[in-house]
Amino acid sequence: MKYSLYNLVKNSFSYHENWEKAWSSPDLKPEYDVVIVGGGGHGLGTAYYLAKEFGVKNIAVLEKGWIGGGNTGRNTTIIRSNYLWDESAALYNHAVNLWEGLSSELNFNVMFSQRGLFHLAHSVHDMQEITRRGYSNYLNGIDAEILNQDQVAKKIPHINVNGRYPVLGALLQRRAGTARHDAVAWGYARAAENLGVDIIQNCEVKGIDISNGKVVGLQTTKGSVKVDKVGLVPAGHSSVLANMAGFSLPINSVPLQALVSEPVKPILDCVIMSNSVHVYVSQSDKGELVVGAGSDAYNSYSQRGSFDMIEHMMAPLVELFPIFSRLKMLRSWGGIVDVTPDRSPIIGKTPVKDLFINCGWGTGGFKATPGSAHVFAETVFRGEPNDIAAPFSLERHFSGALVDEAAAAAVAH
Amino acid sequence: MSNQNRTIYGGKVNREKPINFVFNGKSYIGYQGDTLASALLANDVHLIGRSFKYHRARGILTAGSEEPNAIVQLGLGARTEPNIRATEVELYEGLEASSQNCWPSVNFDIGAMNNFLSRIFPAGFYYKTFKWPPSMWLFYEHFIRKAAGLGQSPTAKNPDRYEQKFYYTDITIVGGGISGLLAALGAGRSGCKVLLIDENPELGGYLLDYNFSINEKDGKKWLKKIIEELDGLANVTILKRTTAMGYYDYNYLTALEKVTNHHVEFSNTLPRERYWRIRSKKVILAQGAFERPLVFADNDRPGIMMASAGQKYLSRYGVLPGKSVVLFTNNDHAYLTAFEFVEKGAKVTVVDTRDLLNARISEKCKLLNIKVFKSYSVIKTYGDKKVNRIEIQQVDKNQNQLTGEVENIHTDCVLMSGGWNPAVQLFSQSRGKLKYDLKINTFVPDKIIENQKIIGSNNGQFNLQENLNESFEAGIAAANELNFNSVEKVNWTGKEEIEFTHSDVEPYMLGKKKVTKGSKHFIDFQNDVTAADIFLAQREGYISVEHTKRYTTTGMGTDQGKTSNVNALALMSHIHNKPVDEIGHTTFRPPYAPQTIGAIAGRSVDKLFDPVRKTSIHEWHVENKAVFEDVGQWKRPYYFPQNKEDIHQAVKRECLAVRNSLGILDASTLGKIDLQGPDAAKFLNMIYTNAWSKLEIGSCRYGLMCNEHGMIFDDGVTSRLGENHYHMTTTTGGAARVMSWLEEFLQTEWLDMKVFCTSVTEQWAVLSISGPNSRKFLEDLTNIDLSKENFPFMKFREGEVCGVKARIFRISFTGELSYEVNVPARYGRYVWEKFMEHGKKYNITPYGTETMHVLRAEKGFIIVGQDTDGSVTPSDMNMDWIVSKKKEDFLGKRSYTRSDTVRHDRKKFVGLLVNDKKTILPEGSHIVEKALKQPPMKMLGHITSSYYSPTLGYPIALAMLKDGISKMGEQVVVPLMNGKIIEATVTDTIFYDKEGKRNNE
Amino acid sequence: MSNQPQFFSPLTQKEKIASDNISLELIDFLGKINVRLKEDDVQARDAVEKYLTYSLPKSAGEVTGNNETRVLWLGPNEYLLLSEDEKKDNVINGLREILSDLFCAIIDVSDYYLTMRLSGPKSIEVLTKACPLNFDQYLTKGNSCAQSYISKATVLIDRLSDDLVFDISVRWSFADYLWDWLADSSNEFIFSEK
Amino acid sequence: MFIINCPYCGERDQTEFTCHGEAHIARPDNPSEISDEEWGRYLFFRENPKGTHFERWTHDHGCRRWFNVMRDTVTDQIIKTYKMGEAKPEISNE
Repeated sequence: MKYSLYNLVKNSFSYHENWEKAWSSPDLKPEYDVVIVGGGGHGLGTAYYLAKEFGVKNIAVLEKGWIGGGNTGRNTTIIRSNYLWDESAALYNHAVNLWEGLSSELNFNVMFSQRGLFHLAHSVHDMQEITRRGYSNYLNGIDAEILNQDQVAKKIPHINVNGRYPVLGALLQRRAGTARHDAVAWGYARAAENLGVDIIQNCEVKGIDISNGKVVGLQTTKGSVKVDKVGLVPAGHSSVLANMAGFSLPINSVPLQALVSEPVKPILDCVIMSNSVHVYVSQSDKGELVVGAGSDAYNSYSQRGSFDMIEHMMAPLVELFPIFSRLKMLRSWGGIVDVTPDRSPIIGKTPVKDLFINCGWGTGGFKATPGSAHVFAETVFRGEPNDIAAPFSLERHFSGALVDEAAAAAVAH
Repeated sequence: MSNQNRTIYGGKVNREKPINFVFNGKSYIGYQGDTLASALLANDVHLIGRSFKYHRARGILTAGSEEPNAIVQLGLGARTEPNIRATEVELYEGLEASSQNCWPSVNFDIGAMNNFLSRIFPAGFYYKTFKWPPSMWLFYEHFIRKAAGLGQSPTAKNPDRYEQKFYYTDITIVGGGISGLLAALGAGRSGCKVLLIDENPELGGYLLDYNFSINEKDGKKWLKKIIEELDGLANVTILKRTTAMGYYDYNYLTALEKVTNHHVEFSNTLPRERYWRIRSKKVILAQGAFERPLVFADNDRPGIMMASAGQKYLSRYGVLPGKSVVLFTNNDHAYLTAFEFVEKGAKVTVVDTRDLLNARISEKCKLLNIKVFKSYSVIKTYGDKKVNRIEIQQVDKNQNQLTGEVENIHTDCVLMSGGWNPAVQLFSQSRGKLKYDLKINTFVPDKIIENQKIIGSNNGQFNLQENLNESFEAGIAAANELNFNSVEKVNWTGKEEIEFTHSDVEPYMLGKKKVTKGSKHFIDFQNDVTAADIFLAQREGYISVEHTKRYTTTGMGTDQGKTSNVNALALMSHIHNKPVDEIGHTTFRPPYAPQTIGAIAGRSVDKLFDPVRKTSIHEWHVENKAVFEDVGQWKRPYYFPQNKEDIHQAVKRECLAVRNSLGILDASTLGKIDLQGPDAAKFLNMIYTNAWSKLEIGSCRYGLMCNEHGMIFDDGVTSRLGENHYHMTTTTGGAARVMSWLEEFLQTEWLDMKVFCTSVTEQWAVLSISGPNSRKFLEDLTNIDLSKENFPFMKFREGEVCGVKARIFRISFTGELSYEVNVPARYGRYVWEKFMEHGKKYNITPYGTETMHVLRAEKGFIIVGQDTDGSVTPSDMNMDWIVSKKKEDFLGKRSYTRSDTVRHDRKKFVGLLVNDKKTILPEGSHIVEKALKQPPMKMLGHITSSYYSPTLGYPIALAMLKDGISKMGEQVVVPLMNGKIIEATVTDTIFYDKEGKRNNE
Repeated sequence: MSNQPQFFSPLTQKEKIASDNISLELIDFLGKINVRLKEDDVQARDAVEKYLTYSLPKSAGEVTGNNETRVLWLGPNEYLLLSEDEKKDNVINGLREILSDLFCAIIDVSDYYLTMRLSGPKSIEVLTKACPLNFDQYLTKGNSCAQSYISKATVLIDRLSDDLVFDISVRWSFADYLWDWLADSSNEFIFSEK
Repeated sequence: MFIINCPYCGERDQTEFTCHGEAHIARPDNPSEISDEEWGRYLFFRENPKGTHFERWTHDHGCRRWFNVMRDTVTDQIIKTYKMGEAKPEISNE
C-alpha cells in the first residue's frame, strides 16, 4: 500500500489495522544470484539498485542482527559532499544528488533536511583549508560559500565567535544537512522487498565457500546457500569477513561515540562542524541536540568507547555554545567504524572472484549511503567498478594513490 | 486557600517553615522538606504539563527520578532549565517553575487539538507522508520541529560553576536504601574505604515511606541508628543528592552530585554540581526497583499515580492527593497504601485484577470498610484536566477478555500498582546480562561481568527479612574478597505488615480489540506511545525490540523508559505469543538519568577551555600591542600594528625593515630536540631524507622528514653541537609529532641504537634577528667573533649575548643575513628588551608570523602544512636535491618507487605571477585547465601561498600545479568565486635574490 | 635597566595564595638537570651514584638525594636531578666529566620547567579535581614523585614531605595555564574558610 | 575506561596513555628489495582481529615509554602488558 497522507487518513478509519508489513521475514532460499552481506543502509540500498536498475531478480540481503542496527542507526546523520579531492567530491556528491529524491523514490520519508552545514575555521590555517576546499568544491559544481566572522555570527544565533579559538569564518554548504537514519534502512528494505529482494535478519555469515578462487557459497546461522556473486557491506566487521574469504584489509575497527541531549524547542537550525575545537552538533526534529566528535584510537568490537571521548565533546560544545551548558545529556552510544589509512572507503573487487567489498567508510558512511549503494550495485553487476568507484580500489594501497582526506588538515608552521 | 490537601499531622515536612514559590505565574506556599511535586499536590495542583505528541493533560505519576509526566521549566533567565522532574526538585524560597510544551497556557493549549487528530498520527506517521513535493519537506519540517521539543533552552551564558573530581575507593555502593545501607555497614565495619551514593536528600529509600519493624520494634528508629553509625565511620563516605550516571568497564562509575541546586542563593565559588569519576575495586548495586504502571484506556490523566508515589506523598510529605481514592492493583503490597489512605481520612475502593485475596487483607479491608472489586479491571477513565470517573469491568482471565456490566466509580485519585521492576539500568550498562523472571514478571540480573555485587530489590529480592541479612553479609563478603577482616554477622528479623507477592504484567488481559480501536492505553507516557502503537509496529514488521523502540519511540523520552519498558516488552510477547525472554530487551545506555552538559565540561570553559601556550617574551608582545595568531595551542605575534595600521600596512613596514635594516622575531615556539649518543648521525640518516654523516661539528643543515608513505610531514634545521651531540629544530605545530616519531623508532624499531632524544623546546628563548644590519647590531652585544670568516652561514657558535650564555645559529628563513640567538628562557625577555634598546639606531623592528611568511615566500622557502598537505613528496616540491641517492635506506624512501609516486604528471611546486601585477590570488583558489562560464571546471592545482611582496612591489604566489615544471613560463587561469578570471604566468619559486647572496654576506 | 641580566618568569606577576586550607606559590629557579642513562648500563649508573654519593632511584615514584641534590625518577632511563641554581653548572660539568666516554645525556632543563608549590590540608582535594592519579597508591608520603596530568597540562609532582606539600613542575609554556587552573580550583576551599 | 598497567609506572588511568595500533610489525630490513604489494602490506594492512589483539601504547603523561598490550577487542579486557623487545605472548584458547 502506497504511503501518502490520503492513505493515512483512509486507514485511520480502520484504526490503521490494514497496513501491510514494511518488509517480511522470508526463509533463506538455497540459491541466489547475488547475496549482499550486511543489512545496513549501504547493503539494503545495493540490493535495491541491483533489482531496480540492473534487473537482478534473485537477491538476498543477510543481516546478522536487525536491519539498520549497525552504524546506520548509530551515527549523527550528517549529510554533505564538500570534500577536497575530486574523487571524493564525485562520490559524495553523487550521494547528495540521490538523497534529494530519495523520499519519493522509496515512497518513504527519510526526512532529508537540507538545513545547511557550517565548517568553522578557527585559525589562519583553518581559513586556508576551508578556502582551498571551498574553491575545489565550487569548481567541482558543489555549492560552497566562504563566510567571514560577521556572516557566521549573523547566520548562527548564540554561537560564541570570540572564544579561546575565535571563529574566523566558515565554509557553508547549503545543500548539506541531516536525515532520519533508521528511515533510510527501512525505506530501502521496504522498496527492495517490493522488487522481490529477500531480507533475512538474524542470519550471520559464518563461512565463505570459495572454489578455484571464485566465491560459490556462504555458510550462515540459517544454513548454507549457493551464490553466484557476493557483495560484502559489513561496516564494523569488514576485516572479520575478509578473513573468512582469506584476505586482509588496510582497516582498523575503532569505537565511535555520539550522544543526544534532552529535547528542547528549536534553538539550532543548521549543522555545525569544528575540526579545531573538535565537535559537531545539529538539532533533530524531535528537538534533541545530536553531538559527535572523534573516534577512539584503539581497536575494539565492543560497541563501547572510552568515556573521556564523550567528555571531550562537551567542553567544546559549551565553548561554541555557552547557552547549552544547562541542557542535559540524555543518551550516549557507541558504534564500530572501519577506518582506512586515508579515511576514504574501499569499493570494488577483492582477491576472490565475484566477491566484492564496500567498506572502510570510517566515520563518514551515512552521508554516502545512496551513492555508495548505487555505485556498488553497478560494480557487483558489471564485475568492474564504474568511474566514480574506480579510485577507491583496494590496489591503491599498493600503488600509493591514496585519496587522502585526512592529509589536507595538517597543522601549519 | 493554601495546602488544602495537606494532612494536619504526619510526614517529614516542617509546617513551621513555609516556603513561597511560583508555578505558572501563580504564588503558592509549600513547606521545608517538600519537593515541587509534593507542594503542588498539597495545593491541589494536578495539571503540570502537556504530553509530547498529543499535548494531553498530564499530572504527577511518580515521586522520584523515573517521572515521565511532571517535567517543568525551572528557573528564569540565564538560569532557566528545561525538562526538570518536579518530583526531584527540592523546594526552595523563591522557586519559579512553569509548564512546558503548551501554548498559550497549560490549561488552554492549542496543541491539544492534536489529541483529536490523533487518529491520523499513529506511530511513525511521518514516515508515510510529507514526502511530496521533495522541496516542501523543509516547510513541513518547520512546523514539526516547532511542535516537537519539550522545554526551552536558555538563551544566555550559564553563570554557574561545575566542578569535577577523580575518586578511588575499595567499594562503591549505589543506592542508600535499606540494602545499600546495610551493605555499607558490613563493609564499613570491616574497615575498607566505602563510598555510598544516593540520589535522594535523605537515606533510607522506600522504608522511609512504609511502616516496618525490626526485632518487633519500630523500624524507623532502627534505621536512624544504622545511619548514625555509618555517619560515624571515618572510612565511609556518603554522597547524598548524587546520581550514579554511567557504569563503564573496569568498574568506572560517573556520578553527578547536586551541590547547590536546592539552594536559592547561588554561589560564585561553590559549584552548582560536582561531577565524579569513580574507580572502585568493587561495586555493589542496591538501587531498588520502580513500581510498574498498569495499562488501561486513558491511564494518563492527572490524578492517576503510582501507589508507591501516593504512599510517599502521604507519609513523607503529609499530602493527601485525593479524598475518594481508587487503588488499582495486581498485588498485595499495594494494599498498605490503601490502609494508609483510609487512616488519613480518605475513602478508598480497591480494584484488584486477581480473584483470590489473602484472608488477612480481606479482613482488614472489611474492618476499614474498603470495597474490593476482585478480578476486575479499570477499563477507562474520564475527566478533562483531572480524573473524575472511571469505568471498571470484570476480567475473565481464561477467556482473556472483559465480561459483564461496566460499572462506574467516581474518584479524584487513582493509585495503580502493577508490580515492581528492578532498576537494572546501571547493571545493564556494566554489561550484566538480564533474564526474565516469571515469578515477578520482570527482568532481573542474571550474569555479572564486572567485579560487582547486586543486592536487594535491585536483584529481584523483595522480601525485607531476606534483604536485611543478605545485604549486610554482601557488604562483609565484598570487604573479605578485598582481604579486609571479617566482622560478626548480625541477625535482624524484619517485618512488614504485608509482604511483596507475585504480580502479573497486565496488558495482555485487555483484549486486542479494546486496545486498538482508538482508545489510548499508554505504555510510554512522555512520548505518547500507546498499546495500539505497539500493535501497529508489530503489524508492519518492526518486530525486533530495537525496531519497535525506534519506530514507536517507546522508552526514548527523558525518563528513558523507566516506567514503560517492561510493559512494552510484555505486550510484544503477548502479541507474538512468545515468552518475553525471546522478545529480548533494548540496551540501557548511559547516562542513567539526564546529566548536565556543563558538569561534564567542568572548568574547561572560558579561559581554561584550553591552555594558551606562551613564550618567555609573550608579555612584551602583549604590552606592545601585538595582534596574535593561534598556532596549535601557542599564541604567536601575527603582526605589530603601529598607530592605526591595518595588517597590510604593518606587514609592509615590517618586511621592508628586515630587507633594508633589521627585524626581530620571537621564534621560541619552534620545537627543539636534543639528540645525543654514538648512533645519533646514523639515526638522523634514517629520519631525514638527506645525508648527515659528513656534517661537521659547529655546522647546521636543513632537513626534510617524511613518513613511511613518503610524504613530507616536517622540516627544520639540525646542528651538530659536539661529537655525538645534535640540536634538532622542528616546526611549531610539528614538535610533539616529531618527538613521538623519533621515540617510536628508537623504542620500538631500533632498540639497540644508542641515541637519547630529549625535548628542550621551552628551555630556550629564540630571538631571530634578520636584516643587512644584523651583524653590525649583534657585534656590540656579544663576545663571539661574528666576522664572515669565523662565523659563516649555516654555522653555530656558543658564547655570551648581553652577558647571558647563548647559542647562536647562523641560519636564515628570510633570505637576509640572520642570526638565531638562543638564550635560556628566563633571560628571553631581558635579552629581547636589550635588543630593542640597542637596536634603535638600526630601527630594529619586531615582526610577526605574517611578515615571516611573506619574506620566506619571496625566497620560495616552503612552509610544511601550508605549501605541503601530507600528500606531497620532496620531489613534488622540487626538492630532489635534499633526497639522498646514495643512502641505502631512510624512512619513506621505498615509497618513491611506487607507480603513483613516479607518475610524471604529479602536481609540482611552482611560482605564479599575476599578469595584472596587482591581484592577490586567494590562498586556496585553484588553477583550471580552461576557464568556463560556470563550474564544473577541470582543476590543475591550487595556490598554497599568496602575498603582496613589499620588496618587489607586486603580488607573488606559490602553487601546486599538475606537471608544473614543464609549464614554466606558460599562462594559467585562476577563476575566482566572484566570477573574475585571473591570468598568471608560471615561474620558478624564488622571487628574490635568486643567487642567495644576501644571507651569505 | 641594570646590566645584571634579569630573570623573568610568567608567574612572577601572579598573586600567590596563602590560606589555612590551601596555599599556592611560585618556586624560584632551581637547577634542573635531565640525566639519561641506558636502563642496563651498570657502569654509568655506578659512576653517577659515586659522584652523587647516593644511589639513583630504582623504580617509579622514587626520589633519592642528600642536602645538596635530589634525584627524581622520570623513566627507566631518565632522571631529573635538582640542585641549587648556582651549583647546576658544576654538577653538569662534573657528571659529563665522569661519564665522558659512556653513553649518556646530561641536559640542562632548568628553564624547560617552571615549578609551583601547592600545599595545605586541601591540596589533594584541589589536585584530584582534574588529576587522575590514585593518591591512595601514589605520592602517599614525602620524597615520592609521580608524573601525570592536571586538566590539560602534563605535570611532574614532587611530594616534598609527609605534610601535604607538592612541588608541581610543568613545561614553561603551560605554567600560566596551570597556575590559573590551580588558583581557580582552590577558590571553593578559600571561600569555605570564610 | 581501562586501567592500564604500565610496565614501568604501574596501574594508571587510560587517559594518561595513547594507543598506536597493532604491535609486532617489524619494518622490512630490505625495503628496496620487496615488491610494492609487500611494502603496501607493511604500511597499511592490519590484522584487526575480533578477539585477542596485540597493540602498542605510550605512557604520554608518565614515563613516555612505549610498551605492548595484549587485549581482547570484544570484551576490551587487557590480558597482559609487557615491555618492548619482550616476546609476543601465546594466545591461550581459553
